[in-house]
Amino acid sequence: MWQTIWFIIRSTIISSAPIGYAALGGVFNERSGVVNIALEGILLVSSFGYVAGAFFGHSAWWGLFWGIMAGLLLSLIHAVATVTFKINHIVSGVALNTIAIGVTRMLSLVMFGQETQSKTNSYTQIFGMDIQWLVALMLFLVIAPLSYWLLFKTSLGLRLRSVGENPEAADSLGISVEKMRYTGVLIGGVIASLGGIALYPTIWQSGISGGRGFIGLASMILGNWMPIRSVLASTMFGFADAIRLLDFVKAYIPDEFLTALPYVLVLVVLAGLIGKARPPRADGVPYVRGE
Amino acid sequence: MPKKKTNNIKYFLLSLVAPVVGILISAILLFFLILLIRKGSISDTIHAFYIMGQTLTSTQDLGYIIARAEPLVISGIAAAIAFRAGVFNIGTEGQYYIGGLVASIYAIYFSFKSPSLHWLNVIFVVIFAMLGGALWALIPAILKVKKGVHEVITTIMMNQIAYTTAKYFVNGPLSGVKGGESLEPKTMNFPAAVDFHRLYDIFHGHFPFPKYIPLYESLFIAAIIVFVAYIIIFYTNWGFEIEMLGTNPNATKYSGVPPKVVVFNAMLWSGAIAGLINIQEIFGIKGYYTHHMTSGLGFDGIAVALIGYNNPIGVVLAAFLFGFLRTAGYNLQFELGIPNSTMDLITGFIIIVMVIASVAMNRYISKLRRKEVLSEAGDR
Amino acid sequence: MPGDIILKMENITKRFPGVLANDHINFDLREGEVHALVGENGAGKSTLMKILYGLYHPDEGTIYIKVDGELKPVKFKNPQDAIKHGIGMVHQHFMLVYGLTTIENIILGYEPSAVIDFDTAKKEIQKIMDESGLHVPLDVDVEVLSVGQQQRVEILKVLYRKAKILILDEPTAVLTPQETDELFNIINRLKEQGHSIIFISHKLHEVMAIADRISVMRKGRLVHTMPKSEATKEKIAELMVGHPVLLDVPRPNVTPGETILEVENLTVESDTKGVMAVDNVSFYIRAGEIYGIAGVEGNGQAELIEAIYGLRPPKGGKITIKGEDITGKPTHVIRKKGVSHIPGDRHKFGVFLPFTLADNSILGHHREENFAKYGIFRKFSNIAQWAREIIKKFDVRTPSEKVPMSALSGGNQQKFVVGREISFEHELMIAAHPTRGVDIGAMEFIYRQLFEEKKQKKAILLVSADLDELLLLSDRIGVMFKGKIIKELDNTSRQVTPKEVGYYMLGGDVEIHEDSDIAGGEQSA
Amino acid sequence: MKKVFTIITVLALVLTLGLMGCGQSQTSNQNSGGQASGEPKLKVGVVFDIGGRGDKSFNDSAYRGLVKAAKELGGYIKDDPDNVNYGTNIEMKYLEPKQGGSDREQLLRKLAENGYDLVIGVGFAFTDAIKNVAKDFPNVHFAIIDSCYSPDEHPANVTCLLFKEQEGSFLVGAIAGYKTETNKIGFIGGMDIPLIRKFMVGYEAGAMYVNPELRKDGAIMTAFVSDDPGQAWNNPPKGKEIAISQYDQGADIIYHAAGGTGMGVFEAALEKNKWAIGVDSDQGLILATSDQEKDREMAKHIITSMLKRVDTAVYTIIKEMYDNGKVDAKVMEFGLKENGVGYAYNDYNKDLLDPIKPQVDELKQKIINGEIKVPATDDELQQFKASLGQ
Repeated sequence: MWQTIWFIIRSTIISSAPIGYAALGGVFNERSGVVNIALEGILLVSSFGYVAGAFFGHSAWWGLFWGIMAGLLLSLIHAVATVTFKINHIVSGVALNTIAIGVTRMLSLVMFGQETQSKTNSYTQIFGMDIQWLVALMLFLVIAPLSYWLLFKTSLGLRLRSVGENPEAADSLGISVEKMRYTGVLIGGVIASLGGIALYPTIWQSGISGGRGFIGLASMILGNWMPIRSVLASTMFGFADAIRLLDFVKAYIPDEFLTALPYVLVLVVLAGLIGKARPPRADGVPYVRGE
Repeated sequence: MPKKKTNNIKYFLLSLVAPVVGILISAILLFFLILLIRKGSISDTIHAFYIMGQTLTSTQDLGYIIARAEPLVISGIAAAIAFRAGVFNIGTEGQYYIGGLVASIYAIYFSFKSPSLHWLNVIFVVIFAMLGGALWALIPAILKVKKGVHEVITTIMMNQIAYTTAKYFVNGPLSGVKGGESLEPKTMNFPAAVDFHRLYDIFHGHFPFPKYIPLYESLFIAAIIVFVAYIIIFYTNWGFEIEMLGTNPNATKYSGVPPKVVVFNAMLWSGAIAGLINIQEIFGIKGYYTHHMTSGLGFDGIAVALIGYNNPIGVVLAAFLFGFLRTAGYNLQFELGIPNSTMDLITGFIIIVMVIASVAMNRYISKLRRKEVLSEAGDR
Repeated sequence: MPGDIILKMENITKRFPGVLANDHINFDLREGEVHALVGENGAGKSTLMKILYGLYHPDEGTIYIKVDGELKPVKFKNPQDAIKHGIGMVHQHFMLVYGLTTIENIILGYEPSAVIDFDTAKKEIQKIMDESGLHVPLDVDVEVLSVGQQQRVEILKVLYRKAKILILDEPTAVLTPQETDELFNIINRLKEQGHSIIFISHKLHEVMAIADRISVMRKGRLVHTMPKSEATKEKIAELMVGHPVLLDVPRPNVTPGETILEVENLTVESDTKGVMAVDNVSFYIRAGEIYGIAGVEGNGQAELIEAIYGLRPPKGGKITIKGEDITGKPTHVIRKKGVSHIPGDRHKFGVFLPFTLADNSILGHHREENFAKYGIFRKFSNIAQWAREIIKKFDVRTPSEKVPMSALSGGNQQKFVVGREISFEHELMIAAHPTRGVDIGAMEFIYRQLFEEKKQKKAILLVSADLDELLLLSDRIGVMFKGKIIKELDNTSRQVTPKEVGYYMLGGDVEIHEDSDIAGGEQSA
Repeated sequence: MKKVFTIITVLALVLTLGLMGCGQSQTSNQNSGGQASGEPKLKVGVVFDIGGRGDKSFNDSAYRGLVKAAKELGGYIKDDPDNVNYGTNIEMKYLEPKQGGSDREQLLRKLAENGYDLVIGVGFAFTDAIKNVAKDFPNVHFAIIDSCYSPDEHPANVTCLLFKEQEGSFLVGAIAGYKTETNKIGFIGGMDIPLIRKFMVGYEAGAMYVNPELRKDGAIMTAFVSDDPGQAWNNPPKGKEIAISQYDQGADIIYHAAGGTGMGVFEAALEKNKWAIGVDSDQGLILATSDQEKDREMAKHIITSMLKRVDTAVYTIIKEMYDNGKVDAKVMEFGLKENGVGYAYNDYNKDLLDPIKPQVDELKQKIINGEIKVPATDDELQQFKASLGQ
């Protein structure tokens, strides 16, 4: 019995970490007014970045560096496309997800000589701790509270939120909407990149992100665009993922039900049937000064 | 008068700048990517471009380009109809999963078994696929109109639920995996009277492409959709009202056109057409349904619609561009071992570059136009 | 007592495409004074203030600010620069971030430190609140505050930034009389504390009540600056309106026919819940009659039109057209009953800029058999023909009906809209500010067209901020004040004077009773 | 704007160059072409499944079949990163499908169109695709691994290559039965499908046969990774989780039949210092000889692997085609007898296995002789269990 409980806890933490990071990344993006469905792609490239970086750099630190750089670069493209050039956020996100699949597989072939998966990376420890666990636990113990603190207790966070809610007002107070949105997208990108690292630092495989970026988006909505609540919502998904393997769950609940549940919940919340979800008002709306 | 004509040609040419720029920049990127993959061999890289060029001249490849463009055409039109109304239906992805599923249920349980009634089956497949797609668009449509929930969020969720729903039906009630055989999950096979016929067979050999090119009756359906969409968008008041709403919701309201009704209709029709996106694969190539069919066609359609300026003709052209990229991608993979993923990368890149370029060009064109009309009218 | 000049704007010029928004404007502000800036919509007040606040950059001219007791030229690249120089602006449309708390809104962009010490900030704000008398709850989402409270937050924002110069852009437009009173008390208190205030308004009685000096703007120019002692409402009104070239358009003599539009006890809610924008209004218009609605903008005219036109469901009352009840009916039904509408803001409501003139020529009637077979398939030749007729008949300057609307100049766009609405079969024409933003030529043309309408025995509801226009055109004039038609004037033989209308526009008798403590000191005609 | 562009360009350059540099330092530089001139006598095309090259399991096993054919028959593999080239008799080429694998059929077509004489689909996911393509190219020979058709639907130009996975699994099950100290063992399958159940049932049967303790309920823990093909075979994180859970519940040996997901099982074994059993390839050997330290560490925890000689099957069919110029529409089954399945015995695990090797080989002989009939389905397993008694 206690093994089952221990398994559920453990598995929930590991399963929810990538989702939670993606959700947090989404929070920073959308709080600044940029919709980012490229979170899925960020998970994928950062996971690749970690494995490749650690593999060739012979150190988990290099993995960490390249993992974050990869996610950051993808976010930067998103920021340039949506904030500077003001193209549709969804289109940019869709394109970036495609690019993420393409670029990782291509680089895998070039670097590892095989397209669908990397070679095994031996460097998965930092300070003698397993990096996957370290990063996963960091989410709950450090990153989530830190994100809350950053968003709600610092001037940067205040400004970030203001451009997501009412860029015109922020602009009227001398806050650069573009700069803040870049900040939001890039911070979000770094955070989501950690999710890619928490995914599986030993091997990268094509398709390893497995839709977790989208589940992250769902968590973010269920968490009402609040950092800690979004992370908690992601643990719900992680929990569902953990228990679906248990025999007694399998016996009584169709797997499809568990898979669909989070999304249905999001719809229910959005419809205002339970609680209330309110996206930032200027979410996804390009800001053009004038009028 | 003649001056005006040259102007129209000029504007048309200007509107081509964005695609051309996009393709050129992407070609440059592709050059370097291939160089990277082929470890710096310039001759290989040039050969790669030669192969891509050949793709356009081989009959067989042309057939593939058409076949691969077909679902994207439908997907692009579905997306374009919503976009024209200012509704961002990114749920076409889920809508075609459900459209295909509903049509499959018809095919398995309710279809006519007599081969002579095949044409009726085709019609019903189309109807049920459209119903399924519309059904899946209904929830986001209602949530948007009644509760003001943004369709992007709801349709993303509906996409995920669609996949799960399809999976449930494939693994459960419709499962066609027979004991002892180790097959991927799929439904029961459709009756032969439902399976779409090959164009090659229909034309009894008077057909330019080899028999094995996967071109089916569904090509007609795609053609009809393009035609009807073109008529609706440019020749009917439905299209006009959709365009009104997409351009200026306030003025639409002032013109006595209720925006909510238009949004609702646009969403449902977009979903209905989206239901048809993958009937080629389901009823032509496969002859059974599986949730593990080609995915991402909905998202590709969004890009196709945007690159094609939401215009049915533009959508067809953009879909052909994608079809070409894919076909060329297989040729590169086959001939040079350049992975198909390179083409994914290029496709995504083209989307971003083209959309950026077209946003910039549109701004420039309308500025230019205003200047010209003002000077021509001698007004100010 | 007002002191030295602390702000000077010299020769400020700002051009927008096709418009000279500010034409060599000279403006100054003294320490501890309230300097009112008045003028009609589009006179250039907002542009001038946006330049002062760093949101726009002037094409010509210099701004001087007193720094260390000396006037120095400054250049504001952005609002931050302006804020640094002690300028604060309270925008007409509040620049509040909903979803943030009051305190967050106040400190936004001017946070005390990177990590916000909310307690210290709160203490500081509390101090400002006590000094200025602006009290608001600090820890709630600003969204839940009342309009008056939100405005206080706006002022607090400015004070928190230690602004010496406050720009209040039409601050009373959204306030109830009580709130206005309180605002004026606060302004006086701020003045005493040495703040200088630029007060933008077009409500003359308010200007007279609060200002020390008054500057009047008209058509991009600052036409006159005077101390309050030299000012009267009439004088200001005259300066505001100016003396336009008198358009001598002969008014046709038409005997009114049957009643076309009848509005009974109409009550309409404004965007703010619970506030009635239109309050128990009744009037009627007969065939061949022009009924003018006069009033300072924001007194319910817009909501009245929206209710009649079916865009805003009324709270109470009844609207009939030729005896047929249309209350709460949707717009397309109402249009079908014979209502045409020239909207006040054509870009927003009247046209689709990217559409061709042809497409713009049939809006709202596009389903008619003449324009569409079975109401569905569009008949392009008929539509083009129709558009060409409008273009020809209403003298719209354009190479053809195939160009996009955006390519036309404002005057031609308006002529096209007017022509379109007139050309449709209708009984009632609602014309809202039909000549706003057009040149004299187009103006005269539009007047003639409206008279032509009258001859055709149409009923016309004319809403305009332009008094001359109203007096020239209307047979009867209803003056709206705070949602009510407080006076109806007979103008069949053009006997009404601007003075008379102006008196009621400013509230007339009503105002003297209600706002006695503010306006009591002053005597109106 | 300009600034942003510059920054992006520089970043992109730095990244690509950086990664490129890293990449080149590791992978050996080869010249690109490498193919000798002259028309090959036979052209063989292979389409891998989504796991792709480098899965250290199923697809890699098929790849070794190609290498063997190249070596023995004198051929080369076109566009191969490892540049396998032993002559020009046979040209071989493999393609990998896209992520998600939806383009399997298109790749098969590509090969068939371009004059490949024999086209092999590696994995049951090709069942329908091969059927469709075979119809269109009657002159091309096809082979499918792990799947077949009912006799009335069997296309005339398709050969099915099937394995008796239950037999090999029986042997590794027996090894687990002998080796377990906790009397609890585990099994992790990729997907709950009949094919994977053959692995599971054979394993259980073997374990129960040699170790009565394992006949108790709950002594053998079984789990499947996912019922979504996209998540089942490429999911090492999940594999690791499940394995850890089974180890925590007392299992000391886990057998996986989950393709790439198995890497997670090995990692769990390493982390928990328990045992694992590989599948398809000799995974212990592959990992033990890897250039990666972690692979070698993991290898120390792999007792053995159930060998599914996809390589043998691939080689056999290529050879037949090479020798006869055609293959028949038949079903080839590879069991212990044909040396198509087995268990891995190598330099690295021989110390472990030597004590029990005689018994295991005896079992093997019994199966080949038909003395033991290994169950392949759940029902058969129940009967088998009943025949053993408690």
